[in-house]
Amino acid sequence: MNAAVHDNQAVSGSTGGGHLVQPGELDLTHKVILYLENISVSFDGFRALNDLSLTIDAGELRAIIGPNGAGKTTMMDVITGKTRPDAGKAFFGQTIDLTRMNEPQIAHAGIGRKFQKPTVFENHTVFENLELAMKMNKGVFTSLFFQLGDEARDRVAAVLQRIRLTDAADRQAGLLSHGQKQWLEIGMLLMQEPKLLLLDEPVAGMTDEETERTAELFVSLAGKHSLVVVEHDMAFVEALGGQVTVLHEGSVLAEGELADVQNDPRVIEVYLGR
Amino acid sequence: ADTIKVGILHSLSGTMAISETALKNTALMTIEEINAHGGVMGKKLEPVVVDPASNWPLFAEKARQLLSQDKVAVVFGCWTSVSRKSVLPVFKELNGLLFYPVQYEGEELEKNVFYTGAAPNQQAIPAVEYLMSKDGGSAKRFVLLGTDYVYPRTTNKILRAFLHSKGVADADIMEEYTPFGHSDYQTIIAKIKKFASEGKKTAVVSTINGDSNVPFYKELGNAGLKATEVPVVAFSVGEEELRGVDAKPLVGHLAAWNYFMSIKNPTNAAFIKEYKAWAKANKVPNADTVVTNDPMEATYVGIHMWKQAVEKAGTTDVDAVIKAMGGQSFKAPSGFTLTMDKTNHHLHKPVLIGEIRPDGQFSVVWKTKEPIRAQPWSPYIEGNESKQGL
Amino acid sequence: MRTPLTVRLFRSLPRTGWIAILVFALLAWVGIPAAHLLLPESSPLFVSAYTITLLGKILCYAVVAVAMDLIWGYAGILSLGHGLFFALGGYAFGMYLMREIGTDGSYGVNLPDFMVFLDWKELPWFWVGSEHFLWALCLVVAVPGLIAWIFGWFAFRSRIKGVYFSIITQALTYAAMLLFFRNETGFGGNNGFTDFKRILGHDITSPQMRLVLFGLSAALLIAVLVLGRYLVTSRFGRVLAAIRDAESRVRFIGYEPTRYKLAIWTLSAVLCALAGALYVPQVGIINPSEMSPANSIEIAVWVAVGGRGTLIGAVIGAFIVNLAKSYFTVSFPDYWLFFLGFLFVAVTLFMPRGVVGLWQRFLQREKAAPQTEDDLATAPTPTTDATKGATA
Amino acid sequence: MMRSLLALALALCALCAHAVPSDAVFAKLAEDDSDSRIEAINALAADGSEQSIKVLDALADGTLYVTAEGALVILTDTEAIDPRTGQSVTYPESSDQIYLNNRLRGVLQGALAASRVKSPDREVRLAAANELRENASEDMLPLIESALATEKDKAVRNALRLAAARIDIASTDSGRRRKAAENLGESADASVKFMLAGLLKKADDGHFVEADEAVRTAAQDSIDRIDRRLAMADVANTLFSGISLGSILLLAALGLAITYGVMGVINMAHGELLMVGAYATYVVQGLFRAYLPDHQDLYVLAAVPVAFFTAAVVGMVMERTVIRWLYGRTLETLLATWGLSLILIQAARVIFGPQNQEVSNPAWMSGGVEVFANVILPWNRIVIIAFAAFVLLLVWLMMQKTRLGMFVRAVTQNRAMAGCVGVPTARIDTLAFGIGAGIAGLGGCALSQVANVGPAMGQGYIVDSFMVVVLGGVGQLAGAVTAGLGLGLMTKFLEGWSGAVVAKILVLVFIIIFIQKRPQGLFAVKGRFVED
Amino acid sequence: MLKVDKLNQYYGGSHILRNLSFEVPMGKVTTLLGRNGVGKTTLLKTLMGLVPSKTGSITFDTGGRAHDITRAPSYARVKAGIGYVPQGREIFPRLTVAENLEMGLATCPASAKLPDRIFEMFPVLLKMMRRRGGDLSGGQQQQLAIGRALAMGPKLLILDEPTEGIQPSIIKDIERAIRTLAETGEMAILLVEQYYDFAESLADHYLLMERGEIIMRGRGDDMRTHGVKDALSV
Ligand SMILES: Nc1ncnc2c1ncn2[C@@H]1O[C@H](COP(=O)(O)OP(=O)(O)OP(=O)(O)O)[C@@H](O)[C@H]1O
Ligand SMILES: Nc1ncnc2c1ncn2[C@@H]1O[C@H](COP(=O)(O)OP(=O)(O)OP(=O)(O)O)[C@@H](O)[C@H]1O
Ligand SMILES: NC(N)=O
Ligand SMILES: [Mg+2]
Ligand SMILES: [Mg+2]
Repeated sequence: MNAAVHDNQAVSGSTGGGHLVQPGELDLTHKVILYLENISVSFDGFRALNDLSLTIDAGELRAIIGPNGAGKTTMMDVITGKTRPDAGKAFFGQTIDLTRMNEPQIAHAGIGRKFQKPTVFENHTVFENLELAMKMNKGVFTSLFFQLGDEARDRVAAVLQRIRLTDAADRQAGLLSHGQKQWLEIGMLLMQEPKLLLLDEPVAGMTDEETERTAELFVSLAGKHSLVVVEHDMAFVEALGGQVTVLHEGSVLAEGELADVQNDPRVIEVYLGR
Repeated sequence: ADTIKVGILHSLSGTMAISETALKNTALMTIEEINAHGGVMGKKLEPVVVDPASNWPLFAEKARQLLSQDKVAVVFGCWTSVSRKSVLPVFKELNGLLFYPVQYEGEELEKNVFYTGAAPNQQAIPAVEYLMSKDGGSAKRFVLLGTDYVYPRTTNKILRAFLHSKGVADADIMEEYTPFGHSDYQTIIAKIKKFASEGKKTAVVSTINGDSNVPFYKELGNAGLKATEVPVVAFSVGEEELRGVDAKPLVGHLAAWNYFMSIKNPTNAAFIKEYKAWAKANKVPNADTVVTNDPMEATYVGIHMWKQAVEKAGTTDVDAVIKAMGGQSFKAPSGFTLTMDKTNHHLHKPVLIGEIRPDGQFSVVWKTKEPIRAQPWSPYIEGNESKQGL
Repeated sequence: MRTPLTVRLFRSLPRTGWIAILVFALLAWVGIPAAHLLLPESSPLFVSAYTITLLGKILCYAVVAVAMDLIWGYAGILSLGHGLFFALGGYAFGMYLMREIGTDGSYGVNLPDFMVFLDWKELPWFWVGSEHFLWALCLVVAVPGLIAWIFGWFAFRSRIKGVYFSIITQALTYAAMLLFFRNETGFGGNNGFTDFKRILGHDITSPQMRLVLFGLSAALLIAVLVLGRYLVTSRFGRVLAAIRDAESRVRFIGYEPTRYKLAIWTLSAVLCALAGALYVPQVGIINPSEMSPANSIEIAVWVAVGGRGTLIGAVIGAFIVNLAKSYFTVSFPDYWLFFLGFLFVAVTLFMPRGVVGLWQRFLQREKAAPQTEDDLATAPTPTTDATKGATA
Repeated sequence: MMRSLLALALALCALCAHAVPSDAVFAKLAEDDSDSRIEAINALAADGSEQSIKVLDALADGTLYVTAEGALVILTDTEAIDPRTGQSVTYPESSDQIYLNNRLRGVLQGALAASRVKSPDREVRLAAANELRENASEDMLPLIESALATEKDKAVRNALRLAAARIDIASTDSGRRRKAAENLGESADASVKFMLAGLLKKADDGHFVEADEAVRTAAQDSIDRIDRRLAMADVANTLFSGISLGSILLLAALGLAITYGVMGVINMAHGELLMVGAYATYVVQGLFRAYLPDHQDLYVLAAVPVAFFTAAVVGMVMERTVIRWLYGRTLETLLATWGLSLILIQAARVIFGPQNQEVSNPAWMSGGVEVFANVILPWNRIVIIAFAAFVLLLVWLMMQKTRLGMFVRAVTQNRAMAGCVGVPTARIDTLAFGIGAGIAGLGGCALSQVANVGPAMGQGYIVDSFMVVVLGGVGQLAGAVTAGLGLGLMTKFLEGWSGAVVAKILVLVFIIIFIQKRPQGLFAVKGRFVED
Repeated sequence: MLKVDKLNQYYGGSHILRNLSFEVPMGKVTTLLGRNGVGKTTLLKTLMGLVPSKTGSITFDTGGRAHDITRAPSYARVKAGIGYVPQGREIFPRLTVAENLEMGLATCPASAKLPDRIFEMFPVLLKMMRRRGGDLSGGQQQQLAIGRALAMGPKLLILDEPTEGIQPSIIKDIERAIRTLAETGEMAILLVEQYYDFAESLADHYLLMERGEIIMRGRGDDMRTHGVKDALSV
């Protein structure tokens, strides 16, 4: 918590000096990839996020847990530009002010997201879903003249392998089962090669074995990428092994190793239950 | 062939079907009548009915089809000026023959067309003259109210020039247009009321066409603008249009035409009787209440004159018939013998002004003694000076 | 290793497609002219001027239908105002045609007739240059293109979607119609433009000119089909389809839907305008009723009848509906609306994906192929949200 | 006394040569010439006898005829009466009605008004006084003053005072003129204002037309008062017509607010459902005329439920046969309902013919009520505004206060799941569509009272209806209400300023711009589910 | 009690459910397990009449009267007493929470009240009665979906992965609640679940699916010994 406050000051310093905050190169000089500072969001008077402050280090794998309605998804909405905060700052690296950018710009800057309810392009094939997500220039002209090269094909194939949908590559995504869609969405995220991955309940509807594999996958991605994972599956959170943040009523209730958090009476009270 | 094909080009669907369907019926009736009397030069007429659906480009397409596919000898059709303008090039290109039965704005004279409706000087101008007369209420101020298209615009332009020539100042003329199908006349009526209260005796000249007339007259009736205070004279409201309105509140308002159903003479009685019988026999909806009106009479006259011209020419060849048309005359249901002008393809027509009666008919309050010659090129429009001989 | 664009353009159509186009081109550019000019009128194969203008007109409609399919079928944008762009193209070219009349009008002055009797003494500024063919062509493309672009830019930027978009396009064309109806606007009011005489000095009613216009319409249709096919098979087309199905999701993977929509929207408008420009000299009149909301709705109807999202379906739909209309209005002038109405109802009920869908289903039956999705409960999208309205 | 005063007043009339109607007067009346007839009318009025007034009444009612022989006769359906004697005579073989033209009608009305200004019936007196207020001639002044002396009713007195003032303003007595100028300030008539303004003008010689300063001040004062009243009337009129137009837009749109707004069916045949309602009204009117001619004025009341059920049945049949198969395929419904609309239009054309049909306002919906000077609110519009409120209440109750409403909303939002909580979706759909169609039918019934009833009438409302529903925000009843009234008022205020065509264009442009600001309509549903 | 006999189901040409036969007895929890895409949801949809069954029969027997519901429309099945919690929540997004719950009473007379049980289980719903269903968080929606199915007091409760997205403490509540519901003996429960521990602890009977077939079945207590967990993770 203290570290967060310290870093936040650094951010205010850089913006206070009239720093140009345009989408640009990600600046990781302070080894912090995401700063959220005093974010508040309310809907018709209901405070979904309440002065939320949070920082994620570059390469970190962070689990976020918290009761239903704590504001986890809303937080992701704020980071990805879907929801504008009523107050507070959200920075990507040192310089990129997320509150001033729209969704495509944020995606372009390097933040990818998997939604709580799997959302894929239902009328496209699995292959096309992955291809569309692929990291590249996403302007109109590029798309007009784009040709799928062998390299790109290989990349898609590799991801298909990883999400175990190689056989379903030519099926319409809308025809997949719930769990398969979850995988496909993770696959799309991988194709995007974002620097920061936001994963909202990625293992919901997966079998225990798949949950384990997913955890392995995320752990392997950490370091090169930064990940923020929201989950209610404690076994999974444990397998991730990273720091855990507990949200409650729109702000941070506790933070630390899973074991500590799990023993925090407040967390047990509002979240884990007896 | 042992029949002569005759094209009928009237909208049977779309906004103009309201007015044009009756013209199709009249044409069919007239053709039946002619056939019953032995046809034309011993041949029966064979009507070819098409529906251009109130769609102006479709008029052109259908005209081309009638002329080039069906090879009709003549076409009776069109109501709005724009539909006529749309088919004109086709008739010129294929040298066809069109009989146009509706009152219009003039400013046109085509070799391939015969105009059996009124030109402005056969309807609009006499009507305004009447309004200015003592019996018409000695109107001094005028509201020119119309649907926003060429016929009302041009007519009003002519009327304005005419009023100027009678010493009416621009300040005493108010010109207003509403879109086709306009259905809310509250504002306009309020404006008219205001304009009328600002001074001298006011009259309204309405060139509202089509559907809008019903809401206009309903509003007029309810807003308490009485005919004795502000009379309205209309050029596109006839018996057919009044079938859609409760005429009681409109009593005293006027219309100018060249024919009214209420005219009493044997020719007209026969005409009405024939049409009613035809409507019944052909199961026209509401056959018991059908009415006749001016464009129907014009259609009837046109077909008969064409028949006479063909018989005179001895052929249906277009050029020969055109030549034979000049000077044809026919005893029309209006009670007058109408003559086709030798040069300008327009009929000499009487002008009648009628007041609306509670039963939706008109009682004639004024009429010309004689049919008068059409001036398709109005002398009140600049640049037409050279065309007055036509 | 990049394949040249021409090759890719070529590859975007399957072989049967190219064969069909070839047959069509031969018919349009050789067969019909020959049948019109060389055969005697009595021959059963003779093609009359009437038929040529009718087909030429429908070819133009087909182009409009394809343009509509591009935005509606592939990008999910239902425009109820495409008649506007068609009409604007027509008006732009019509201005040129009016000027070509020269002093042959009723008043023998170098001003269009309607200006003379409305007392206009000189051409309004926006008519300047309209006597030049090339400038007219520029206007044909630029005016509708620009209007579409500006309108689209505002609308897409504000994230107006679905039926909201449809309705404002309808408002747009309706407003334009009223504007053009006004005589003060300077485009001939309700009558519009008619009584054309010449194009580039050549008689507009000559058989040769008629065939040239017909041939150009056919060429435009072919070009639009090939281009459309390329677009929808490209990545651009896939992104559009993704936007259609889940616009907000597309944003999160880094695409800017606004630009994509704007591009296809503007293109579609320009294609309509070109069709309009070819339509006017063939039917001989352009007036504001082309901008009436009902006309624009009908364009959507053609596409739906043929089958949405297939391009060729749009062409087929335009032909079926318009030929049916031409036939019924003559053969059953009193009842043709019944036939047309029943046709539309029947198509939706029995051919859920239009005529092309029926054909596809037929092919699939042959192969006993598996997937049919017309069963509501198994359709991939689980919920139907009223707000998605027109683009659902 | 009264009789003699009246006779005296009218005797002053220059045209009145005879005090007793002679045969010559009747002969003049029979002549086909306006001037002679006017002479005769004036003579009869001057005579003022009961019999003379009867003749004038007959003339006004159109029951006065000229026989082939040129004799006058008053004809009823069964009886022929000699106007000179009031005795029955033999019913003539043939006769021509004496038609009035507007000039004759004006004279006749003035004459009759003078004879009625002392009628015991207050309504008759008021009408006569109002008539005099506009048409009184100088010679009627004594009559008006005598009437004023005995008149108790305030409204009648006011009208008479104005009538007198209009004459007095030309009096030679400056006191009378001043009093008249003051009294005229009560008027709301612009023509009075012009009359007064005449007093303030300077003649060519630089002198005021009105020499007396006090009269001029009074005139100026009165002009100001009239102006204020006129301005107020102007605003009131515009406001009313805006609300009236809004209520009509709303009525036209409410059915669509259900079928489209709530159920999501892009119902292009909505206009035709309005048409069905309007034709139903027409048919009911016809039945009343044929079978209940004594209760004709009540036909509208009977038409309301008939219009509702007819349209509802048509709607339900549409739903069962066509729309039912298209749920979830919104766009196909566009095509199919477009087809249905063509079929319905043609059906109307075949059954009723292509012309418009006459639907008349019942007597209690005809004419208007003068709420204050120069503001006449037509009854039919007032009734329609009230009716719109009534229908709105109906729809609101149905959607918000019944389970049916909730079920309909649930079915549209998630048809499969609605079935899985036990909603008989098919039945709900039919019912809801039927109700929506029925509401459209009510709209049609109302429209028949102000607009055309014809096969294509629906086409004129479909675009506006969609605009109202969409501008308000699909599925938002309150939005539709606001949008309807807003568009109505806006149109009317703009129309007064720019004319109908430009106003309509401006309104459309406004809609386009407005949607930019509110891409989901006026009453947009906010929430996270909207985007998905 | 529900009895399914030789049920077959296809999506287009692909055979999704193959000859399934099983029973869901009253007063017992039957859990259905299987990996992603084996056809669990399809089976439940078939039971609810969302996809018409091609061959086979489904009978539903509520204390005496046996209905053959193989061809019955969804709402008739609900009326017969089946409650359904679908996968993916399927909340009515624009209805308020209160209205969503009332929808659960669609087959009951208009005067019927919501059972208090719902709010005891999911207190958050009580707080959010006026909020629109679509605005709730994922887990809240899931709770709402369960509450909605319970509202009418079904004879058979079908749950498709009901714990998805729900916080651990509430999962525990749900577990307890299901237990009690079954134990009163008035309800049969068919539970599809990926969360093995949850499934195991609740199961009186289990069914294991693989590619559209039931490959293993038995008593809940035997799941461990039968190696169900391993079978799920091949
Ligand atoms: N548009 C909205 N209107 C009203 N309330 C909202 C809206 N969006 C979110 N909320 C409320 O905000 C709170 C936070 O929701 P959020 O989805 O962020 O929770 P969460 O932590 O992701 O929960 P879960 O674990 O259930 O997914 C919830 O109580 C939700 O009901
Ligand atoms: N509408 C459809 N058309 C064709 N195939 C479908 C359709 N819906 C689902 N499928 C396929 O049917 C199979 C079974 O799907 P189902 O949803 O029943 O799986 P599931 O067992 O519930 O999986 P999960 O645990 O992931 O929810 C899957 O392979 C899926 O891809
Ligand atoms: N010529 C007419 N009435 O348009
Ligand atoms: Mg969440
Ligand atoms: Mg499933």
